[in-house]
Amino acid sequence: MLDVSLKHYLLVAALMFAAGVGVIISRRNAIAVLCGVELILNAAALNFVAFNRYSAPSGRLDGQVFTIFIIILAAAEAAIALAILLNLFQQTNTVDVDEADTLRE
Amino acid sequence: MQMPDTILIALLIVALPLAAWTIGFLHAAVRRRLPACQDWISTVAVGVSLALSLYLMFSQVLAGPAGMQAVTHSWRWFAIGSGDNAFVLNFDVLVDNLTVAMFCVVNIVAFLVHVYSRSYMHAEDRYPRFFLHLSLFTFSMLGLLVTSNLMMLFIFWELVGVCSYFLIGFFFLKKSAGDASKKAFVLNRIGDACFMAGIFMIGGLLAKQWPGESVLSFQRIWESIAMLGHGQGPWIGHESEVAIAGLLVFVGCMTKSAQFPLHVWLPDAMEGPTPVSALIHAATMVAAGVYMIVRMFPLMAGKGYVSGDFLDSPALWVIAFIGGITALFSGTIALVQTDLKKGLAYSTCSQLGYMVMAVGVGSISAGMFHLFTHAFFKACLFLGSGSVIHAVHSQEMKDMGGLRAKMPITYATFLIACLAIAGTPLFSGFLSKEAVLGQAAAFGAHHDSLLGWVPFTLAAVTAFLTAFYMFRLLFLTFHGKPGDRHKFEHAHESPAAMTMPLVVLAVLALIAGGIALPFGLDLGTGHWFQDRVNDQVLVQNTMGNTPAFADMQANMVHRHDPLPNANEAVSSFHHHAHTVHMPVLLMSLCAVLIGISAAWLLFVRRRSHDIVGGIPPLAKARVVMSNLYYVDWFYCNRVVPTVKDIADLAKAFDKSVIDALVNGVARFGTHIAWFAGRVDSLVVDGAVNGSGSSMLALGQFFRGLVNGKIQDYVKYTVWGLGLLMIWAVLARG
Amino acid sequence: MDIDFGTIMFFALALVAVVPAFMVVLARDIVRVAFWLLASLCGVAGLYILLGADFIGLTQVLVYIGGILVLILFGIMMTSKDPLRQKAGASGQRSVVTGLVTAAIVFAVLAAVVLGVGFEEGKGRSDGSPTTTALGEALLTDYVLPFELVSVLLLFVLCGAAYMARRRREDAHA
Amino acid sequence: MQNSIETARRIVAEGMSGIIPEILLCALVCVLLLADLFIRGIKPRTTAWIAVLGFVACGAALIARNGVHAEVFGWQQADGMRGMLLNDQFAWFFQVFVLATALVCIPMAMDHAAFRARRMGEFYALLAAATLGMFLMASATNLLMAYLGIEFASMASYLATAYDKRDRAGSEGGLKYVIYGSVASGIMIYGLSLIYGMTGSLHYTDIAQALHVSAATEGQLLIAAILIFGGFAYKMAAVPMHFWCPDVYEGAPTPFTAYLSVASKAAGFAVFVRFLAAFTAHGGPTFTGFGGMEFEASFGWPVIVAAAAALSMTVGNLGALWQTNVKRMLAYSSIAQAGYLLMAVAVYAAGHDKPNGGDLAPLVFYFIAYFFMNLGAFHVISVVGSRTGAVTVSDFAGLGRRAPWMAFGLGVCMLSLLGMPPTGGFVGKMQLLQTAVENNLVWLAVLAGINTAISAFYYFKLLKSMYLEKSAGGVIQSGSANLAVLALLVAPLFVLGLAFSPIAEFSRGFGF
Repeated sequence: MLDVSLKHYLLVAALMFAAGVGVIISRRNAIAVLCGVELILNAAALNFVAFNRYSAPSGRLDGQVFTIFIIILAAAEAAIALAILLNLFQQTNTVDVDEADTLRE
Repeated sequence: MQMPDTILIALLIVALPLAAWTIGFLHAAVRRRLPACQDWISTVAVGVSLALSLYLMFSQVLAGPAGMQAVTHSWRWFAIGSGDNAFVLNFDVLVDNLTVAMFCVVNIVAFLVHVYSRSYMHAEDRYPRFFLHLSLFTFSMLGLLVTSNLMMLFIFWELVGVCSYFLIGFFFLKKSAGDASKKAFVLNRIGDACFMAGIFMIGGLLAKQWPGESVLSFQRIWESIAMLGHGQGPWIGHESEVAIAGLLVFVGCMTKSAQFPLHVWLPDAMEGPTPVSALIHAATMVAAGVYMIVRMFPLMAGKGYVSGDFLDSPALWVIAFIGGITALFSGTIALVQTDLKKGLAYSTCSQLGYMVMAVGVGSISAGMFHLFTHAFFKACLFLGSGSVIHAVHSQEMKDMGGLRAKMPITYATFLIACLAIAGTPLFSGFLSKEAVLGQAAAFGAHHDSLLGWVPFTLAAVTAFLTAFYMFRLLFLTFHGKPGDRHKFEHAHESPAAMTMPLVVLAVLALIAGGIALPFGLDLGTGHWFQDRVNDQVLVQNTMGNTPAFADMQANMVHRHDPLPNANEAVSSFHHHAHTVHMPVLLMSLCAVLIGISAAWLLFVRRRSHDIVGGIPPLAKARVVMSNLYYVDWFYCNRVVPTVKDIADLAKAFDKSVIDALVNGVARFGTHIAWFAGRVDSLVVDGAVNGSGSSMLALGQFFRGLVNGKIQDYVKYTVWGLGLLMIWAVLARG
Repeated sequence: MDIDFGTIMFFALALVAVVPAFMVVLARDIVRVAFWLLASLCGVAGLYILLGADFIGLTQVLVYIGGILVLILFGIMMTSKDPLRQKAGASGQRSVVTGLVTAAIVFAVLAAVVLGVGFEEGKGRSDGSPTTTALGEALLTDYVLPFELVSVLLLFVLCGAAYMARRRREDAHA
Repeated sequence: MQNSIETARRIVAEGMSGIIPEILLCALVCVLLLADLFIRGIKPRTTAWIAVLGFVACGAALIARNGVHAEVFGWQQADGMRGMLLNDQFAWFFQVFVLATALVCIPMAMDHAAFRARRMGEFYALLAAATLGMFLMASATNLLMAYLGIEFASMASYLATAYDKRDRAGSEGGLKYVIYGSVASGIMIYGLSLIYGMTGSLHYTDIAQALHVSAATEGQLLIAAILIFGGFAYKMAAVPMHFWCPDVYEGAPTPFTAYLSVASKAAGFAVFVRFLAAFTAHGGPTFTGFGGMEFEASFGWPVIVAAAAALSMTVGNLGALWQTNVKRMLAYSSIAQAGYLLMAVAVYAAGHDKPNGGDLAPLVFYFIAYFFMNLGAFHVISVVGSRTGAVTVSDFAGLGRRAPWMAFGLGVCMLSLLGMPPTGGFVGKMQLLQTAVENNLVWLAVLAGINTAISAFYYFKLLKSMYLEKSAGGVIQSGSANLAVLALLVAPLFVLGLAFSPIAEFSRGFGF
């Protein structure tokens, strides 16, 4: 019988983290890149909840609290990113971050 | 501790030029321009400084058989940390014979250069600023002489370098001047970095012995050397580190004193105003490197210093060879220069090679002696060349010629200086050069191996070359027909403000050798100069009459008057020093005579402008010189082309390897190809280029990673973290 | 074979979380990217609930799916003329292979760590009781400082984002 | 329930007095935002003065907190308080440092050309918010607090970078910054979650105790540590998390670039060093070694940090060689400076059991020097850029004639960054090298020496341009206020370079 244990959740999180990295590297659209970032944040959040369930001192909810903050900060981050992106879009008419590469030398 | 008057006077000597600089700087800060009379302020300051130096010289050094009683004083500057881990730096001051003598030399030359510049630079823009720089330079140089702490010495050393940077680039609107100053600065950084590394090694080793003390003072270093000689102290088990530290310190000397292969900045530094060339790049600053290794001599000598059996010290061998190679190498390049100042610059390199070699073969007296005499005659030569350039508005010798009649005073002083540098008897250069050659010969005889004779051989060949190329410069400039009729017509003798310093320097070039005559100034009391400036006196001066020195002295063999208990190696050396004396004397005489005559034949009789210019077989000349025909032919067609080729090759090596490294590595591919056919040093060359260009290529690579695309940034970041993980896991197992 | 409900749920939700995550790499256009992300986040929400974190699971649905994802869709609509049929360059991939290979390596390293460490299990919070009250208490006692500070953060972020996204008045006049 | 509310009330009542400076910063953020919203036509100058007042008030409260050592806002455990923040001397130094940087940036922002004719309240609010975030970073002793502090500072920085909406470079820099920053924090919290899993706690004290008996092998801990280090390195702009740095520095408004390069870096070091200290407390984790024997090994932080230091200084200096844009060049230079500073951290991590190790004084001293030299450089660039639009090195040609004092100040800062006597940069670098050598990191010290030589090329490029190249431009009127700020920034460099004993002594007071 296969018991679901901590390791299974951690592997799911690791897969999501890897997928997030893959998305960021391979996508052109800035919004899609942001989606990759969300995947990475979710992977970490899932880790926290899983650890809280399996290996933290039983009385405390530190991991879950941390996850709440991750979600809040992810929302804030997405708002900032989209606001800046909209502003850039008004100037350049593109959301292809590959084309937003004037800052280099 | 009560401060002795001598210290006070010495500090005043150092502080006066600083005061002149400060006045100018504050004036500029408040009024947004320098004072119009900055030239007077600076000149008076250095004049008073000179007077005080001479006072010290006459009242202390010249009195008494062994010169003055050295005085030391030290102030706590700062301490980082506390207790045994503290890093402490004292401001250590030492005034002894050598300091006062150097004070006099620096102040004499500096004062004369100030006077000369008031006329020479008068029409230039930023005239007051020039004097501001001169004052700062004089202060730094004097400060360097008065410290007896390696760290303080390094600080002044850097200050001197910065002043040099300002002054070489004084005509900074000229691109070449800007480039030259940058080159000098960058190249000197190499030496400084090594010097600093050496200081750290020394400090690190000493800090274990004297925790929480100012360990970089000379006194501690000598004590450690003395202890090392007795098989104790902080350096036991670290002999190789001490040797490496010594060599690192010596690399500092190599850049400042323009030793091969780090000399290339000096000829380019001639872009600076001519008085600067005289003061900094001939007489004083470049000598700072020599002064430094003279002070550091026990460190270079290493373990055998106390027993006197130090001639096998690896550091000394390196120093002797580097010095000898520099002397010959630069001497050959000087043969083919067409620019008057560059010719003099290479001759400076060559003479500095002599001084360094003298230290390497174990005689700091000879090295310092040559430094003193050289300061006067080389300053005279440079100021003379400035006078000529002032008259014809050109540095190229092809525009000169026949100026003898137009500029009699300049000619006469230039001639005296040439005779001195060539080593003609009765002139100061003869005595000092003979001292160096004699020591080199004794070194050879002592080791009695092929390798041991190399420094002497190099020096002897250079002695001949020196006479030859110096007189070539003289003849091409002042004799023969005018190269440029128009310029010749307008040439005239310089004003008195410029000729008077020349005369003073010429007189000094004539008589300065007197201080080392056996009978000296105080008749009949032995070698006057050697008694006052030698390594034992210097060490004694620094350590004072401390128990440590008493112990050291008890075990120290008096090398200059071998005592019966001297060990075999030491007596052998002294034996040789006496036996080689006379042959060396004769040999150097011959070298001078042959050199001057050859120059005369070629440039005056054959009216050649180039050293290969004598090839066209003029009928008249052939008749006159028939007796010398084959020699002449051989000389002109075989020796001279060969020498010229060597010189060209050396110069090309110079230009392509070291210049290009400094100026940028872009043009290097072609040079490598050019080199491949000619020089065996391709491997070395390639390595040098490789490191330079690969640095830029790496920079290009890292820059290329930041390509503006955020996805790639993330990709490289993840890879970077991965590599860091691999490395960390591997490194920790 | 004796497979309990929890195990089945886990594997089902894990598939829902992971497969769409990789579909985000592979999806053709930006709208599909957003919807695959939605699916993945739903899967994670399910996993939270399975882990006994009911409040977090609901927050995930409300904030992430109700908030962030809507934000993202608005972003897509405001910046794309025809989001479903863009030219390949603007919404397509750069190099899927590099992305997937890097992802594989990242996964390998992380898996090696999480499988290698003998995490102590069994002492966590496994009673399955509702967490809302406990979380509320934690946020108002132990974590009251971050809780208050994050409100300041949201304040200036929202002001800043509004300032940033607002059409420029000077442009409107011009 | 009633009990919980009582507890909450008590915790807040007890904790408030410990965070007065932070509360003042919160108030400042709100006041500035409200001022912009509700006072029509408020002048940029007015909001700037409000910001100055707020920062000064915060500074006063901070000075009053000097010498305090207290954990605030947390829970009580058997062996002591587990606070969210720990107010101690270490935090105090970095908080004063960050606050001072913010204060210096206000006159720079007032002078900035692109900021003159717009509402600036929000910008100063973002500055205050970033400062607040960095305050939290300096004193956080809880992983959640450290994460929140970093995000706080980052989010304010993203918005401030893109603050000039008409500037495309700013928007692009801001977008890259926010994406890169999110990835970095994602990587970091993933690492944090692993540590949380290994130790079961978010508080540094508990983590330190649990790690001591952790079942994880050193390699696994290393990987978690490197993930976390990634997040900190992003704030420090150290390799391999430096990629954002050149683009953001170039795109951001120059006054804010100055703030980022000094305050943000310092806060990154603060949060990292505190975490490191907790991680290596108790002599590091115990590992089960060969044959099941328990032994205590000092954890591999020195290895990680030394590698990052070596890479940072090399990549930074080599990258800077090619730059023509001055801000970009200084971005690379600041990466290199992060490398030098990390060298001090590596020594600290390596030297817990060594005589001169475990000493933070060189780091603190170098930061003091770095404050003056980097802010001085950016101040000149901002003033000159606002008046002439200069961005590249060649735009600074002839500055020695056009604005002699500005050029002099920039020159001194360049020499100090290079590490030349008699400036503070020299003394700072000497101390870094000395401690590195004393703690057997000779190779790192040698590399730092080589790097210093390399860096001479690009620092001198700017000097050469200013003093040895001609330009047609006329005299630049810098304004007396700007000259005064410049004097305040440059003069201390000489003090630090010559009479540094008292400051070196002062810098010893900020360890743990």
